[in-house]
Order: sequence, then C-alpha cells, then structure tokens
Amino acid sequence: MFAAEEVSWLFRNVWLIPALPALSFVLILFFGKRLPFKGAEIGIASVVVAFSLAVLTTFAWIGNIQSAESHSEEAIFLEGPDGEQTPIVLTAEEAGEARGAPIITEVEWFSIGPDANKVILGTEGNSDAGHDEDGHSDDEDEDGHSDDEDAGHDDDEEEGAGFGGDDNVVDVAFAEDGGTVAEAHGDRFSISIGTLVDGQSVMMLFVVTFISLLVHVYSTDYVKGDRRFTHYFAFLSLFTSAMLFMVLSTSTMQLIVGWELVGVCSFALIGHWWEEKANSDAALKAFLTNRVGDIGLLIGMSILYFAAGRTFSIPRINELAVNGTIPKGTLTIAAVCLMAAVMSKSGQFILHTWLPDAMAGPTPVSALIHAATMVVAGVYMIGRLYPVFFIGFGIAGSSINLMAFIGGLTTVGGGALAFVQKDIKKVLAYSTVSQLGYMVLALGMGAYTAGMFHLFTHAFFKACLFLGAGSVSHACHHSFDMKADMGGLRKYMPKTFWTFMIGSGALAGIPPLAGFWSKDEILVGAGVWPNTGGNGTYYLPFVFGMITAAMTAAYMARTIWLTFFGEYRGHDEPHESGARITTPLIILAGMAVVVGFLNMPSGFVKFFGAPEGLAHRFEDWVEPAGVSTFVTSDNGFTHAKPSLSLAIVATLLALTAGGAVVAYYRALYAKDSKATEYTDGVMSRIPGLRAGHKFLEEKYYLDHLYTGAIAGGTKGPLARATDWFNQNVLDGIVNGVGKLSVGLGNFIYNIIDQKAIDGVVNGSGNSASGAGQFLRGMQTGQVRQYATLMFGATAVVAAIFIFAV
Amino acid sequence: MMALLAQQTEAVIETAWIPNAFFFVIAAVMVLAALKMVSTKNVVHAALYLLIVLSGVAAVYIFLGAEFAAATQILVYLGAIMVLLLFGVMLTRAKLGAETDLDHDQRWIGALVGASLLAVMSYSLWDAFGGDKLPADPTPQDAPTGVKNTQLVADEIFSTYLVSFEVLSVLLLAALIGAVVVARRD
Amino acid sequence: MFLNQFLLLAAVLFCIGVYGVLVRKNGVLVLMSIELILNAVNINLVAFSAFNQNIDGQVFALFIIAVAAAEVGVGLAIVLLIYRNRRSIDVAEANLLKG
Amino acid sequence: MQSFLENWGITAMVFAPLVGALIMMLIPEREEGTHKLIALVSTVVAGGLGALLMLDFDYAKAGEMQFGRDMRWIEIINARYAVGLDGMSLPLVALTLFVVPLVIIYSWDHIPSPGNAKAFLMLILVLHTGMIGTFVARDLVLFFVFFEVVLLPMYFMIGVWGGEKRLYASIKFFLFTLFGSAFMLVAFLALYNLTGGESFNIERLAELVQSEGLSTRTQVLLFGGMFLGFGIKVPMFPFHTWLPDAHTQAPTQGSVILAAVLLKLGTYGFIRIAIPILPEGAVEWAPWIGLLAVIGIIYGALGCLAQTDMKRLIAFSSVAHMGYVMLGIATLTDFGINAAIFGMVAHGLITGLLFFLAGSIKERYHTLEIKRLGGLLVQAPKMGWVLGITTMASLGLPGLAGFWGEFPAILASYNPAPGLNQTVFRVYMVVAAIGTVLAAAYLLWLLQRTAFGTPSEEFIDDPEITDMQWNEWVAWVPMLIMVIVLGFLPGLLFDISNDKVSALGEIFQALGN
Repeated sequence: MFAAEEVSWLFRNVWLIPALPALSFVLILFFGKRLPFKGAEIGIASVVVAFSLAVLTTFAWIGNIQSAESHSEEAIFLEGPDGEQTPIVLTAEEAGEARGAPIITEVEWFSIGPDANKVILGTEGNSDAGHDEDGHSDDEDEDGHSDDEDAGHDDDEEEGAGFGGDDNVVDVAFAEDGGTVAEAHGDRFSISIGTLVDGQSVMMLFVVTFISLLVHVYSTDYVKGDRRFTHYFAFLSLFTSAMLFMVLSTSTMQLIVGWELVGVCSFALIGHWWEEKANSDAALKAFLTNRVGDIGLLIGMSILYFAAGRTFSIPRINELAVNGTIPKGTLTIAAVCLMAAVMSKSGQFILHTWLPDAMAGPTPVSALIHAATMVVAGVYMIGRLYPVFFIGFGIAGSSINLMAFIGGLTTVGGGALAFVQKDIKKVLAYSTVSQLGYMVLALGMGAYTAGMFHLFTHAFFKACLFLGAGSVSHACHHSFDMKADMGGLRKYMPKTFWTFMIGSGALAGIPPLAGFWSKDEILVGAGVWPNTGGNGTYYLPFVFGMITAAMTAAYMARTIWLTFFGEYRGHDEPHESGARITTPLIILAGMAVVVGFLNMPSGFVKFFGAPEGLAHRFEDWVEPAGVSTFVTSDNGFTHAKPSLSLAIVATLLALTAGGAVVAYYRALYAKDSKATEYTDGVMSRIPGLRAGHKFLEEKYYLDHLYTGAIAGGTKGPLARATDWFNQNVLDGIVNGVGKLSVGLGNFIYNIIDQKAIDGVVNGSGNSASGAGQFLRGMQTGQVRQYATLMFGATAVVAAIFIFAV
Repeated sequence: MMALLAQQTEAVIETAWIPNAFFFVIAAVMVLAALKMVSTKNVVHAALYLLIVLSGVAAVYIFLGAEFAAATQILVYLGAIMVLLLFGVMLTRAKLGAETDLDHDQRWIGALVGASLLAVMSYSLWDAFGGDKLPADPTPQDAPTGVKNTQLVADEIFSTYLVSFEVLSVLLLAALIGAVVVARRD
Repeated sequence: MFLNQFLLLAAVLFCIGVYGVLVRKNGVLVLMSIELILNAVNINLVAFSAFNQNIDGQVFALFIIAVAAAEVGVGLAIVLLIYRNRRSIDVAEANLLKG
Repeated sequence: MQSFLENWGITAMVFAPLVGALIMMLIPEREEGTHKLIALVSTVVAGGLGALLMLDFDYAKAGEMQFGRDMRWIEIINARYAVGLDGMSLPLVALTLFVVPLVIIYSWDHIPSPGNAKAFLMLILVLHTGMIGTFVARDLVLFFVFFEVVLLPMYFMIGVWGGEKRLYASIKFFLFTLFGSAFMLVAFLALYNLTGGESFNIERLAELVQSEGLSTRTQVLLFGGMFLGFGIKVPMFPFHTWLPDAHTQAPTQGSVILAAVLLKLGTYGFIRIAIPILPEGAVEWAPWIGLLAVIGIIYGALGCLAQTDMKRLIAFSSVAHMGYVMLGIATLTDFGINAAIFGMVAHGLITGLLFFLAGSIKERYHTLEIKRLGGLLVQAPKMGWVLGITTMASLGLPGLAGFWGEFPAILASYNPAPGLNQTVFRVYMVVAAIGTVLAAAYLLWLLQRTAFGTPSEEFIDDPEITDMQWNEWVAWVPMLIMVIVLGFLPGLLFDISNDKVSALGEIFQALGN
C-alpha cells in the first residue's frame, strides 16, 4: 500500500499526532480569542491533520501486517534514507513472528544513576550480541550514540538488574552475553520518551483522533456563545494531545504522565461551568477519585520498575513478565496495585461514582472523555501490560480472578443503576460504567481481542449516543430530564432519533450492529458455552455477561421510550439540531453499523460466502505479537471458537428484555401520555401510608404487579438498593472519609498542633518572659547600678574561677 | 643560661634598693591621692588629686624603663586631659568650694565591690606572679644594641601597628567631630 | 624589683577608680575615675612590657592614652549636653534606660 | 576575564548583593527609586555572574567541584575560605539567583507597611548573599557563618514588616532555628576535633572520617546534632511549628524567599554535609528520617485541610512537600536524592509562586480567609489561571515540575539503599502515595474556594480587585515558565545533579554490600 520509506517515516514520526494538538493548545490559549472563530479553527485544523496522519498510520500498519502475513521473505522495512540512521529495524527473525511486533522510537528523556561514559568506553567494539533478544531493537539515535553504544546501553540495564533489591532480583543471566559490561558497574537508567506503534496503539490513535474530530465539529455548535468558548477548545486540544501521548507510551513513566494529564483535562472540562458549585464539586470528585486510584498506579509502576531491573520500558517489562524473570508473586502485587488505577480511571466498582457526576461537564466532553477515550485508559493500560495482569492474576488457569470479578460486578451493578435515572446523560453514564466493566471482564477472562474490540466498537456507538443526548437536550432547552421535558421527540428530530436508535441497538447487541460482534465475542471468550474452547471455565463471569446483555437492552429501551416515544412533555416546540450537530451523529451511527464487521468469525464469513480474508481482521491487526509479547499457546492464551447458538440466545435475550420494557412503558403511558410523574418500578410506589390508598385507587394494580414483576420486578428493589448503596454507602464512605479527614485535620491542628506542640514552645517562651518580667524590675535605668552589678559580678565570677577551679 | 639570668637579676636587686624605696614612696602618694580624689567634696580638688596620681603614673613608667610613655603621659594627661576636665568643671558651673551632694547614699556598696575586686585581684596576682622579678634591662633581647626605648616604640608603631595607628587617627578625628556635634549649642 | 609591686599598685588604683565610678554622682568626677581606671590598666601593660622584654605593651599603653583622650573629649561633650538639657550633671538623674 | 571568572566568579557572585547593600547604605532613605534600582542591579549582576558561571560550567564533570577557591581565612582553627560549585549546589544556586531578582521586581510596588524600601531591600540583599554563600561553601565554618547570616535579616523582615502577630512569629522562627544551629555547631566542632583537628573542609572531613574510622556510635551522635540543625530548618515534623507562623506573618517577599530558598538550606545541609561525611550515621538515622518525613507528609496535608487562611494553608503544604524531599533523601539512593534536589527546586518555584499569589490576593481583597474568597477567575482571570496552574503543579501533576520531586521519591522508597529495611520503606512509600491524594484534596479545595464560583457580595464591585499588574507579570511568568519547562524536560535538572548524587549513592551501595 505504501512504499517502505513512507511507512518507516510514518512510524518514526508518529509523535506528530500528539504534538499537533499540543501545539494547537498553546496557540489557542495565546491567540484564540483574537481569531474569527475564537480558536475553534485551530483546534479543528490540528485534529484534522492528526486524524489524517492517524488514518495513514493505520493503513500503513495494516499494510505491514498484511505483507507479513503473505510470508514474504524480504525485510519489511528498509533502512532510513541515510545509512547511519537505522531507527527501524524489525526484530524479526522470521517474517511470521514479526507480525505485529511493536515499532519503538525513543529518545532519552533523562537518566539517573552512575555515569555511563566509563561503561561505554569499556564496551567499545563489543558486538551487539543480545541486542536482538531484549526487545530494545529500535532506538532513535538522536543524541549521537553509535550502535555499539546502544548495545552497551541495553546491557547496562541488564547489569542493573543485580541492583534490584532482595526479593525482586532479576535473573542476571542476560548479563552473560553483555561480556565486558560486567566488570564496570554501569547502571545508567535512562528513562525514555517515545512512541510505540503496534496494533493496540494504532487502534487507539484512530479512535481518539476520529472521535475528537467529530466532537470538535459538534462543539462549534453546541457550546456556541459560551463565555469560555476559547478555553473549551484549548482544553479539547490539550486533552486530545495528552490522550494520544499516553496511547503512544513506550515507558510506564510516559504512561503515568499521560494518564495524569488526561485526568487534569477531564477535571478542567467537567468544571467548565465552574461558577456553579455543583459542577466544580463534580470536577473535584473526579480528580480526587482518580487520585485514589493513582496511588495504585504509582506503587504498581514502582514495583514493576525495580522488578524489571530498573527500567520503565513497557516491552521490556512485558518480556520479563512472560519469560518468568519477574516472580509471579511480585507480578500479582503489581497487578493488584495497577487494578486500583484501572478501577478509578475506567469507572469500575467501587471507584466508579465519579463518572456519573462527571456528566456535569458539557455533553461533547462527556462523549469524548467520559465515554469514548479517557475512561478506557484503564482498559488500555491492562492491554498494554497484559502479561503482567495475565500472569499476576493467573488468568490462564483460574475460574474467577480479581479482574474478572471486578469487571463482572461493575457490568451488572452499573447496568442496574441505569434503570432508575431520570437524566438521560446519567443513563448513558451508568451504561458506560457497565460497558467498561464488560471490557475488564473480557480481559479478566483472557479474551484480549474481545476486550479491545469492545473498546473499539463501544467508542463509536457510545459517542454517538452521548452526542445524540446532547442534540436532544439542545432541542429541549438544555434539559436532560427524560421524564419531565422529553417524550415523542421521534417526530421532531428524526435524524437524532434514528442515529440514537442505531447507537442503542449497537449498545444492546442487536445484530448486525457493532456491539453485537464485540459483545458476542466476550461471551464466547468465557469459554463455558459448549464447543467454544477459549480459556476455560469462567462460569460466573459468563453469567454476569448474560445478565448485562439483557439489562443493557432493557434500559436502553426505557431511555428510548421516554425520550422519543409517547408525547412531548416539555414546553415550547422542540426542533432538530443543525448540520454541525447531526453530521457527526450520522457519521458515528454509520461507524456503529460497520465497525463490527471488522472482526467477523470465520464461520460467519463462510456462511455468507464472503472471502476468507475478511474474517477476524481486527484480531490480526490489533493483537500483539512478536517476542516482547506473549502469544504462545502454553500460557493459555488461545482464541475461543465462535458459537452460532450462543449468538442467537444472547440476541433473543436482549430482544426479550427490550421488548418487555417497551411493553411496560406503553402500558404505563397509555393512561396519561403527558404525565411527568410516573415512577419506575412497582415497589417504588409502596412507601409509607400512601400504599393502602394507592392499592384502592389503582385499578390495574395487578397489571402493574405483573408487568412490574416481570419487566421491572427485580429492577425496582435491586436497582433502588444499588442506587441507595451507591448514593449512601459508597458516596457516604467517600464523603465520610472526607469529613473524617477534615475532622482529623481539625483535631490534629487544634488539639495537637495548637495545644500540645505549640504549648511546649509557648511554655518555654512564657518562662523566659516571666524571667524577663522579674528582671525588668531591676532595670532602674541607673548606669551606676548596672556598673555596680557588673563589677560585683566580675568579682564573684573571678573568685569562682580562682578558688573553685 | 637560666641560672645566669637569675644571678644577674639577683645582683640588680641587691644594688637597686634606692629606686625601690622611691617607688614605694611614690606609690603611697598615688594611692593616697587617688583615695582623696574619690572622696573629696570639692570638684576642683578632685581634679588636682587626679593630677598627682597621673604624675605618679608617669614616674612609674620611668621605673619601668618606658621613657616615651612617661613623656606622653605627662604631655597628654597632664597637659591636655586635665585642662579639658577643668574646663568641664567650669562649664558645668561647679562650685569652687566644697559641695555636699557629690556622692550617692549607698557608698558602702561601692566600697564593698571595690574591696572585693581588690581582694580577688590581689590574691590572683600574688598567686600568679608571686616571686617574679623584673629583668634588669627591660629592653627587648633582640633589639640592636644602643637603640633607645623611644626608637623601639617608634619602629613598632610605624611598622607592625601602622594600620592600628591609622585607625586610631581616624578615631580621634571622629571623636573630635563627635564631641563638637554633641556639644554644639543649636 | 618585683613585678607584683607594680601590678598591685595598679590593682589598688583600679579598685579606687571603680569605687569612684560607682559612688560619684557628678559626671565630671565619674569621668575622672574612669581616667584612673585606664591609668591603672596602662601601668599593667607597661609593667608586663618590661617583664617580657617586649615593646608591644608600651605601644598599647600609648594607644590607650590616645583613646582616653578621645573618650574624655566625647564624654565631656555628653556631660555638657546633659547639663544643658537638665541643668544638672547628676548621673543618677540620667535614667532613660529604665525598663 | 576567563580566569577572573574561574578564580573569583563565585566570590563576586556571592558578595555582589552585599556590595549593593553597602552602596544603598550611603544613599538617603527617601530616594526609593534609586534603592530599588540598586537592589535590582546588584541581584541581576549576581544572576549574570551566576549565568556566566553556569555557561562555563563543565557539565560532563558535574560531579566535581568547579571554580574552586580555597584561601587562608581563620588559620588558628584551620577554617578556610573554600567555595565551589558542583552538580549538587548548582541547581540551588540557580534557584536563588532566579528567585531573588523576581522578588525585588515584585517589591517595586509592593513594599509592605511600614514602608522603608531602603531597609527592606537591604535585608533582602543580605539574605541573598547569605543564601548563595551557604550553597557554595565547602568549609563547615564558612557554611555555618553563611547559614547564620541568613537568620537575622529574616528575623527583622518578619518582625518589622510582618502581620499582626509578627513579633511572636519572628521570635519563634529565631529561637527554633538558633536552637538547631547550636546543636549543629557542636556537631561540627566535635567532628573537627574527632578527626584530629585538621580541617573543616567538607570533602576532607569525609575522607578523614573514613580513615580515622569513626565508630558508628559516634557518627550517629554527630549526625543527631546535624539533624537537629538541618531538620528544624527543613522543617521536619515535629519541628515544623515555626513555619506556619513565620509564613503567615511574614511579608509576601519574606514568605517567598523563606519558602523558595531558606527551607532548602536544611535539606541541602543533609545532602552536602551530614550524609556524605557521616555515611554510617546516615544509615542508622535514615529510617527515622523517613518516618518523620512521611508523618510530615500526612500531617501537613491534614493540617492543610483544617486551615481557613490561604497563606497558612500554603505554609502547611510546605511541611508536606518537604516531607517528600526528606523521604527521597532518607532512601539514600541516587533516585531518591536526585528527586530530592528536583523537589527542592520545584518546591521553591511552586510554593514561591503560591505565596506571591497569596500576597497579591491579600492586597486586593484585604483578607485571605478562604470562606470569604471566591470567583477569582471571574474578577482576575489571568491571576486565576496562574493560581490554577500553580496548584496543579503543587499537587504533583506530571508535565509540571512538582511531579519530578514527588514520584521518584516514592519510587525510590520502594527500594532503598542496601542496609535499610525494605519493608519499613515500602510502608513509607504507601503512606507517601496516600499523601498525594490528600495533597490533591486540599489544593483543589483551595482552588475551588478561591478561584471557582462567583465573588461574594462584599467584593463584587470592588474597584481594587484588578487583574495582574506589570510587575506581577514580570515576577511570575518566568517562574511559571520554569515550572512548565522543568515539568516536561526534567533532564535539565537531573542531568546536572545526577553525577554528584550517584557518586553519593554508590557510597551506600558499597556500604551495604
């Protein structure tokens, strides 16, 4: 597809993709207000260029994979135009293994540790034996090291392994091939910054730039006239840049930096309308909850740093995790710590509570940050360091593990909460929580591709839904209340309605929309349905997955019903949104239809007589390969076989659930289609003394009981309980901890700091002052008296010295 | 060497009883004059008693072989400082006759302090330099023969202590200006 | 001659000077007593100079004489100033340092 | 020129501000403009000399003393006038040279009551000399002299130009620091005598301690003395109580200098003097230092949460932040100490900036009560932005300078130097990591209450509340740029300090094996 030089150039200069929005951020900040479109044009232009580059990179990557698959014997990448610079040398021994090997371009960021100069001198002329093995194949030589020095470089890191402390000692077997390095203690621990191009990062590049572009366009209409329009676009650019920076991380250090930067952009954008305290509260909640998870991130990355022999390099850590150099116990601890970060960033139970509150931000921000991109950072990190999690949690052999359990809990709990929301964005937010749980669940079952594929498809249809919700709210005078201000919008805004329908269908897993393919793959990945193979025996996660499949369809049916069907309950005439809002919706809906076909099972392809080459494309393109990752069958990483019967069962389940909900609401609103007071479940109408009154008044009480018992029977108490738990217990703990720490702070400050410690200090001061008061009485101002005292004292002191000493 | 030195000093003692006697006479006069100075009721008398003490000090310098210091003592103290003090007495309109109110009430405290200081000092001096005798010739050993005390002092002042000397000049100048500024009637 | 005879003479003069400083009320008399003290110190310096056969002590004595001259000059000026302001040179009345 | 720079450059740099102060002494007080100009010129001269030195500095040999000067000084105790620059002192000298001119520029319109620009600026200049002198001194006596020179101007600055309780605060500051210095001096003298009374030179003493074979017990005792001296200056829990008072009462400029440079004298003392000279003592003390450091982190953060006064909150945050610096030092590893140096510089810039902001807010609102503030972003949006970026930097956001002092310190405590108890330090790591959450909590809370929301009734139409003025721009923007540049290119600093620090780190690697 591309000439090798172009491909090589693209992969080497992929840093441009995050750099452009970063530049745009600076430009908008300084000049945005003076421009005709208040800075929006710079943001859009930069994202357009970034997106184009991302598309080119994507095609280049696909071309790379395809040509590798065609088993061509020649080298895939040519050397750079000047012979000296050989930044991209595929580590491939065989073309087959080279498929999907990451392409790393790094420059040294900074280094800490004894100087390497003496070591480099020692290794002069040393062959680069072992160079190929350690995965650090590609190093951009910007600071003028020769190749030999680079070899020394890598070897140094291995030598550094000896440094790692008692229980994390990395096997120093590598050092053997380092030869001369051993005598000098060369430990230059350089921390690199760079870009890592492989299937996973390319996929994210595409998703982030694509959705960012659409959100930029959408926002020009949506936040039109906002007093901080310029700042808004500046932060959108910054966020895009930070997200791409994180996605391209070669080192965990870079990952942490990007991770925190997206967090702060999220903070700034949630609190975009910071005049209202509720918004800034939500922003604070988001940032602080993420900080809690960051404790795990910092600690986990520290553990990995030392366990891997003082390196932050992601491929290196993965490699050492796979080949067993890092002990399993260490990996487990690290994985548990990192899981905390995932829980906070990706909204997993029990740290998910910030995500629904984050809807306080502008809707396009919710679409971009809190649905499609930033919140999947946790999932992305699991994928990046998958060997660490895979081995650390023992995913290959167990029937349940921490990751799968958290994912399962989140997917069900989040879905249940979506039922009781009045706010359309909150429904989508809980749905996002639920779907993120789905991804984590997939990864927890070893279904790497399924998880990543769901991340991919979810980004499109969830962005579509959020933007659709924004469009609806735009029409309904900035209200998000489905019950009070919506209903019947189908007639007024057909474009929004249809795109929303497609998005919901994709989310609910209705074939042949995108969500169907990815969800199905996850269910298959559990490997408990007959003849699916896979990783083994994930019964409980499978149950979770099935429940969620049904719930998703149900709550989306409810949302659609309340929003688009029935009669309009708001005031004034709603109207369809403008082209800048609907066009992104249509594009996203289109993507929600087609992207699922990227990863069709081969059986399906055969069934329709399509060419075999179309099957599991996504898997081929995205799944990591090569030495530094760990595709081997002996660690249990095998792909499940798709099952037609499972697909049918799951689809029927979703349709049934959705249908039941629709039936329930039809019946409910049949009585008074304009009513804004209807509550959801049956049980919710029992509270207090009104229960008896209602029992008499409601003629169709039985009907209610039936429909309620079937459709919403469990969802009432269960969801309410979950909601209550969510609002009171979890939030209560968060608030309680906050209150407690303030109280503790008050206590410490008032009692200990002000009384005890200061007391000691003041006590000594007071005694000195008392002595001063006594002495003051002696200060008559008579020089004579002072002189008398002085001479007298001299005599006495001299006498003491003479007679006593 | 030490023995020789000791012998020499012995000899000096033997022959130098006449200056010694003079010393004790002068010392007695000085002490008496000093005591009168601090106890007299007439300010002008006190100044005259001080004159006696200062002259005695000059004499003591001669005993110690410091002719230049003695000369300076007479010139500066007797010539300059005494005149200054007498001017001070005049300018503050002290009576020429006896005054009643020159001392504080608690004279005994001052006496006690003075006496105790004296006791401590005498004891320690006696203890430290009990039998030490002065050398016959106080001129420095390394000084070239025939050089007189005054020349030695001059050499010292204008070589080793040149900086201090200059600083002292500045101090005097500053004191001069200061005195003028303070006493100026404005 | 013994060293001590000079030193003891100096000590006696010194203590008499101290007594004078402590007891006298008249500012001029206090200054005179201070002169006495300085002279006592000078005797010591010259005596040690002779004892150690070192000329430095004499040099110091000369310096002290010069400083004393300055001191008397400034001191008398101050006394005059006090007198002018208070019509009295009783040092007991000068108690601005009272705490 | 070159040889002048090599031989006398440091001396000229150290004393240039003092010369400025002496010149100012001769000029009558009423000519304020001249005073400001002289103060600025002399600090800029010092800064320029520093810049020339830094250009001339051989960064490939950052581990060695450069521009050294070793002259006779007080021969009777073998104290010498020995100065020099190396990778450890360079960042801190640069920080000082960078911050003080900005403080003077800020003072242009902001001489605190009761006025008297002459005395005020002279004190700053004397402080300047003392601070740079401390960082370049290679002789313990010289170090001590400079260390104490700093004390008095600060005392006067707080005592004369301070807030309501200035006397209490200044005395507390003075007493605390003097108390520590006394122990430190005793330790210095004891060290001198125990090593044969040969030299006060720091490098020489380190060699002598090894060759004389000072027992661990002795080293522990000597280290204890120095610990008190330096630890109080840092300040470490539980010796920190002078800090909030001093900071709250000090005038803005005093707070900035105090936070930006003065606190670093303590930490610098640890890594320059206490640890290299007494490595075995350091190993014994490290767990306790680490313990106090993490207590400080949590304690400082909790203290912050309880504050109602903005300046006092920032002051408490210093306790927490210096806790990270001390934790890094306590690990005795190259990573930790590098982080500590970075942390010192970063904290200097960030907290200095925060105090500047607090001062300017106080000037506009006449209060720092957090409850009464709010809506700064509405009334003074540019200032609100600066506050936002600074708080983000302070809470350790990657991409801004604060992060590189914090995370590497946490990282290093996972794997402290051999000979230190790993389990203990890992517990410290977890506690320190929890501290980052609390830090985010109080800083964001501060940001929310001051910058977000709408202005309260009493200030809504206050004409005094204006956006940033020219001297605020000039003073703050360079600091802000440094915060961002260092955030993205931490190598700028790490590469300077690394050589010297890793040489230090190797001592402990060798000691543990």
